[in-house]
Amino acid sequence: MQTIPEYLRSSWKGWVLFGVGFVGALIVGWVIFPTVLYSKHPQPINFNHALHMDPERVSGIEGENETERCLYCHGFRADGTFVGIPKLDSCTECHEDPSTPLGQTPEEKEFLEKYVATGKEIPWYSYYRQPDCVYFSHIAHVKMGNIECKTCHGNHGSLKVLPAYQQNRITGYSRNIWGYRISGLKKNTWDRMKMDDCAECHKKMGYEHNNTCFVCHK
Amino acid sequence: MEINRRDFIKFVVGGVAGIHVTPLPWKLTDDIAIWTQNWPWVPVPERGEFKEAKAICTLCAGGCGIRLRLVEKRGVKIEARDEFPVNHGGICPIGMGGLQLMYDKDLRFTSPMKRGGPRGEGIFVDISWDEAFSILIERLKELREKKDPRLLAVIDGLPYEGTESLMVRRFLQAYGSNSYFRLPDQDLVDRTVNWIMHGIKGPMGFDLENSDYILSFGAGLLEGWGIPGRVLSLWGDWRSKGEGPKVKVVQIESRASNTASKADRWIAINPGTEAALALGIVRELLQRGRYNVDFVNEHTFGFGDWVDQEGRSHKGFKSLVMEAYTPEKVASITGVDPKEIKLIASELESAKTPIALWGRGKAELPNGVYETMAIHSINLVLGRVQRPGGVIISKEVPLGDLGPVFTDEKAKDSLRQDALVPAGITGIAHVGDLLKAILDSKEPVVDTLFLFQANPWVTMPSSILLEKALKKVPFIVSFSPFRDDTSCFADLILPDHGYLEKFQEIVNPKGLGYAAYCISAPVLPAAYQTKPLGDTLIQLAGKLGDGIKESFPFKSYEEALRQRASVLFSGKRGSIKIQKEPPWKWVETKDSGIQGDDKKDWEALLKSNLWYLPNTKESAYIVFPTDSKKVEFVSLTLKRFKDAIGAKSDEDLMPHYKALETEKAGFLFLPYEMVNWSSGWAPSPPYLTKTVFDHILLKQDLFLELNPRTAKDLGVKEGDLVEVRSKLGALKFKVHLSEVAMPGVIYAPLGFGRIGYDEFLKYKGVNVATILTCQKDPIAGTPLWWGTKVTINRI
Amino acid sequence: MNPFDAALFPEGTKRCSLKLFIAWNIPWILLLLWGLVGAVLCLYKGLNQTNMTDYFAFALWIVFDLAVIALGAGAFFTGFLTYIIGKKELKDIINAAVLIGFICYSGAIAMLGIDIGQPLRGWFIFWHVNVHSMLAEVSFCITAYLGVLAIEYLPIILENRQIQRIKELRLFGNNLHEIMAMFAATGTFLSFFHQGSLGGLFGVMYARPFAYREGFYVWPWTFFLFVLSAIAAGPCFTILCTRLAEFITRKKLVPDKAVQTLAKIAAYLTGIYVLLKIVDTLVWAYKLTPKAGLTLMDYYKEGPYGIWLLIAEVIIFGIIPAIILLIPKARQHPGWLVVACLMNCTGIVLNRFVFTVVTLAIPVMPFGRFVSYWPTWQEWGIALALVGYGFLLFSLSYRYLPLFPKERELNP
Amino acid sequence: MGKLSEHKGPKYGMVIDLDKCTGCGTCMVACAHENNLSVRPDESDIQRKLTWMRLYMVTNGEAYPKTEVSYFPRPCMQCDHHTPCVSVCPATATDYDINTGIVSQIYTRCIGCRYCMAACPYHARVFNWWDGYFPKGKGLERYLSPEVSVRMRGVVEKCTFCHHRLMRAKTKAYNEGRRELEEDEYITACTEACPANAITFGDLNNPEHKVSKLIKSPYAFRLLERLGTQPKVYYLSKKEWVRKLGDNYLPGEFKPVNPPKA
Repeated sequence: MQTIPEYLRSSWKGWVLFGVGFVGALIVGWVIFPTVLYSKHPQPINFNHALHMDPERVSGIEGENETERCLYCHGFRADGTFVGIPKLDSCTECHEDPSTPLGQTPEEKEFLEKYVATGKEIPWYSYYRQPDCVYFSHIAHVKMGNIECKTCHGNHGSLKVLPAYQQNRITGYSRNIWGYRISGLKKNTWDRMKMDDCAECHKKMGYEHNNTCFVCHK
Repeated sequence: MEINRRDFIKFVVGGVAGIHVTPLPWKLTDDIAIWTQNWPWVPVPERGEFKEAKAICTLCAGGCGIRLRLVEKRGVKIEARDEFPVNHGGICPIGMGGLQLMYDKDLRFTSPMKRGGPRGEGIFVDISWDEAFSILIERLKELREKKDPRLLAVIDGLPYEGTESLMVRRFLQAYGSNSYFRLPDQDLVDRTVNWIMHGIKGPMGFDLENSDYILSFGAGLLEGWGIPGRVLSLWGDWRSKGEGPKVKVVQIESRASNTASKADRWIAINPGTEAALALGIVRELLQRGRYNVDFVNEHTFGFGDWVDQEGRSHKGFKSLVMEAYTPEKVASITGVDPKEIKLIASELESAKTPIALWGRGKAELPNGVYETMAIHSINLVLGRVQRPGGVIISKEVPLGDLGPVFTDEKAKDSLRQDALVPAGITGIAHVGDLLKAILDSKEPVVDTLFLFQANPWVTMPSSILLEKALKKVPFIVSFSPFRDDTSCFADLILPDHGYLEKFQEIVNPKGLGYAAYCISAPVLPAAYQTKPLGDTLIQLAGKLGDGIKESFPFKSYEEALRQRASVLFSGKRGSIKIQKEPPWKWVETKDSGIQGDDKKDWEALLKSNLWYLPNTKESAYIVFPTDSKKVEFVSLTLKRFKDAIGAKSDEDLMPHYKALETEKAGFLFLPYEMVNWSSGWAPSPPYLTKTVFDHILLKQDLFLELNPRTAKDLGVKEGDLVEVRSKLGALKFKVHLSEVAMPGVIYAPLGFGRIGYDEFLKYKGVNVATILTCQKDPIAGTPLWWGTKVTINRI
Repeated sequence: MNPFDAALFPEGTKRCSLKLFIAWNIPWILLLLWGLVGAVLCLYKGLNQTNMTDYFAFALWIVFDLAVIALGAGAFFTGFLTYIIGKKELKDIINAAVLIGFICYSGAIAMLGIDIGQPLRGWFIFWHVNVHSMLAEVSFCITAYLGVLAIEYLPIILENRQIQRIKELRLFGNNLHEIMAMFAATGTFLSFFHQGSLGGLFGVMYARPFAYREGFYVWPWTFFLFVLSAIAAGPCFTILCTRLAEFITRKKLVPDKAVQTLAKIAAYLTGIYVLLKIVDTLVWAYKLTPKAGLTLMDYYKEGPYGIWLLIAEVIIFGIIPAIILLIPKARQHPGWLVVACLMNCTGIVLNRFVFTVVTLAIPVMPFGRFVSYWPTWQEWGIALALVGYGFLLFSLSYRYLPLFPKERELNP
Repeated sequence: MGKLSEHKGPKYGMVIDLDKCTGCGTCMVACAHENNLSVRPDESDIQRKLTWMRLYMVTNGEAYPKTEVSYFPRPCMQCDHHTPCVSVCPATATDYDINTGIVSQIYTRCIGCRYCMAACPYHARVFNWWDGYFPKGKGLERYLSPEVSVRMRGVVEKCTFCHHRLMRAKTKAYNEGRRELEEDEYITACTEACPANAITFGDLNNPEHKVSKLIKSPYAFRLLERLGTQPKVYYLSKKEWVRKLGDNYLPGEFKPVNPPKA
């Protein structure tokens, strides 16, 4: 004859310990893990996107809309390739002009002394750098697809202060690729930059044929 | 409360359960996979702006036009330039791989160096430029003051008419030495023939762009002959179905080379008997009376029998040919069916613009002078000189010189004396003569030896003697940018820039059908601590002082180049602008593009990278500056030197065939060359190792190519290891059986068995050139190398 | 006196001394170590440690994989017969069959893990699966089936005398027994498919005329031939193993009835298989091959692989064992039974070898040429480690677990 | 996928004139350079030679002096129908690109099972038995192009018809506001490099393109055509013996274009 096996009517103590282990694991996985996984690097100097994007305060950076103003510095070359983070000379282009004051704040001083003076390029950390196996054509999306910068880059253009760059210690990826939620869940289109996010958008926009491998891989 | 084992297990179970509802295990799995996709030891090419730069390629004396694709300052790809007339879109595998030669550190001398190990091992230690200069200056000063300046000798492999070569010769002269040696190549033989037959001291060209019938006596058109980029692209045009007049190629060669196989017809011939066949063909043409009578009568001397000043009558070319080269006789010498001779003759008749070509393989190992004359005599009897599609004999490039050479007293004294190693009648001594002198004479003939782009270890037959000879030279200085084989014997290295890092220049690209001057400015920043050769020489002269310093008044190599170019501009001839009308159209260029402003013109020249002067109908017939003012079948120039060349009969003044004396026993051993493997001074780019078939090179073994029938007689099978022994030495090969090889003759490729460069080339196979025995050409003094007999033993 | 570890032995069984047992296992442990060294080298330095090439993309390891998976088929098939068909007598051999299966599959999967160039990405097969790929089908089924085998093997472990002491585990084990039929069914389903898709693996390579076969729906005929050959050879292999165990332990472990039932079924299956294989070969030789512009002999003109391969596979190691097994007198004779099983298994291994190596060795391009291949010591080590692993695990299980339920009554 | 199957794009193909091909190997070097191929100190072993474009030397089998040599340059055939390699890849690391007809290979997805290599009768696929050969400080990484990612060990690679050059051309076109490409705007590195212009590249779906015209020639053929792989690489040769080497034939099956007059 069979009764309920004893090991099922276990003592409360057992269950408490089980719970302790369970909760402990949750804390490790959800709280400690993400902080350990990423290393933080402050940018060499600060750059105030908000300021430069504001036509009221900065003249010279023309553009009907935000995207066009972004393109003023982050534009395309003659062969259609994307400039990415602009070189020093595109900063000095404007800032050599004395009428554009520069050098009041300590940061601006540093910029002038450390980089402009020596002509040394600023070693920026790129938040949105995809791995080498990825081919991404900005011009296809921005010019031909009329997609706004913020669709993928969010509010980057309105930041006063550049956040610290977070790098995955294992993969070397920027945290922006996986997104800041460790769960990988996203609310906005710009929360994550994994392959699935590209594919999802292609599909939504009716470009499913652009989900073949070679469209985005090299 | 105490915790027993069972409770602990519960705790662990809880933990395990819990961790699985966190991202940890899943993200880790993903990240580890991503790690394998971005392994830190796998290089990630730097991104940046793509740029393009135009230049020429001087890895050989071809001067092909190339486009360089750059990422910021980094060269990432070389392409051929379609609009560049020299190579019209063609490029060879070596030129295509050129970037590897720039960046592969172990192929380059990355800074001045001095020997750090035994000679020939190629072990060097870095030194500063100052130290390098002071070592050299000290030595040269002492040699000049205390000893005999003539003990400074130069082996010059630089293009003969180039500014660098001029500077080298000027340096030597100002220093007071006449010990100047060149590497024997076809160009030298052509210049000799051009001189003794046409009275012109200059290179010969072939207007292939206009030829409709090409009779090639072993010229490796697809093995790298002439300017590979040019010839290969021409080959494509010749094979284009439909478009343009059909061009026929007939290849005369003992081996079924690429050229032979891809030609319209291949005529197998006994090696070394090309001259006999050529004269046999001439005879056939004469017999039919289907030769260019007007040209022969008006513009040639010695065709018919002739009478000299003393009134003694002499046999002319015609009777020589008619008597000595009957089809039967020729057939017995060459092994070519008389029917073939007749066929070729009729094809030559019917062709509008036929041409006969010479220069075996890449023409790095030259033909004999008489042989070249014999083949050229086909062109002569057909009047194919200075004619569209024919042989071009005058291609003068009106560049300026470098101004007067200041020879101070010291120099004058020593230059008054004879050269320690006498040159032949051409006035140019060869590296072979030098080596012989070093090995034979008791007196020292050289104290300090300069090497300029010279790698006789692979480009000279019998180079096994090189090692012995070089070891007897007290001090060797190499100016090579590459760790070439011969430079491994050097004591001091003053490395030149890589070709794309400096001003490059080619005067009269190899065998081009019109006068041309290719030049380009640096397109890459110097990758290592090197210096352009020109500047090195200028600084060297400056530090030596005296007349030498005065002979080099230039601030830089560029200035010297501009000085020469300015004369070119002032001539107002030719064009520094690439016109729609290609240069081989035999029409005057309308607009030369020269504005008469040196600075502007210089920039324009560096933009187009080319000056050229098309041939014109006017330039078709010229008065030939020979004694007879005609093209000489019987060379009166040779007559003047007949004692020096040991000419006994009239025949010795005329094109004729003479078999090489070789040992009766043994197999004839012939090297062959490959377009995808460098057998010259420049190394083969590592990528080329991908193009080499494993029946040519496998691991460290080079393959000996022999016909199955030959193998049967020898009792060897595919893959057997054999020793090939000539009277100079022995080499080990693996055996490859192939119907490509003529029965009774064995073949092996040149350019392997390098002792220099890096792991991509070093010790791969053996250097065939080392054991090639050779005799000396009576006229040019160049080696006659195709009579090497060897024995083969299985091991 | 009893060995020192006697407390762990199954109830009332005799085992050799611990010393002897350890001595017996040393060679297997050495094989394992050899394999381990090879594995570490391959994982750390990459597959350049092997002699595989672009021409021999599949080689020794894949042959071993295919072979052991085929031979391991005894597990699911015996399970199927026992629990689904209800051949009760097979209960006496099912444990051994399961263990053999477990050994074969776990070994094969471990080896595959080293065989792929990027083991750490292995899971892409599951995450980014291409459903059209036979290899994907194989991977899914064998991993899943390994799980099943583990579950089938678990209760046997739990039956260890000491573990039985722990109430929870004992009861857990018993409950598992109750639902074994369900797992047997799952296992059968999974196995059927991956045994088949292993054949499909080659049958679908339509650009390799030597391997290509037409088929039924998405499955080429090799799919079904592989299933059939596997269930024909699997039982034979199980028989061989038990016989070997009996020979080594000098005990009778399995009642003849069980063995004979298996042998009989194997006999018919082998017969059918050989027949179909012959048909398949004829269709292949006279229909498919000419269509590719080749004659049968073109396949065998280069390298060491001659027509003898076909003869050996189909006639010597196909027809002959089938006949022996089909003759009741013969298969009841212990000697002949072993010979027949041995030949049968050899035939299957040969078949898998031919499909793997010969397929790749034969150049398809008219100007392609035959190239030869011989494994490195690393490859041999990893392959042979599988054998060592098998012997080790079998020996341990035999010593400490009631692998053979009837052992006691057969050896009073 | 329904939408996808209707998607009409170009189908890029190649025609190689074997009578023009001189066997010089420039295409192989150009390909290696363009696509960041690794080169090891010893690449003489054909079985592990890392090359996307492979040159095969063939002879007519006649005895001297009737011997004749010719060459087969062999890129990836970019098979069109039920591509042998694509269908077998378990991890979807290679797929048939409906936009171009090019068979892709994604190195970061490839797990290195080499099933695709077994399935390909052309040996067009090569495996990275080693990590790329770029020793520290040797400088070999300095000429690498950022347009093609460098492969790690343990993955399969193959010719991609220089797909990055298509992207290069498109990017340029986009900048000029165009979506359509001119015929010569996108050609492979080997096509551009071939000194004898033996290689022609273009869109087989576009009747205007040279390739579409050339493949109509009676001298055009494909490698192992009868296996049904439908390669998009065509060959041209007037030489019967060369064409005969393009496929396997039973005695009497091969039909010469101009049969020898009796």
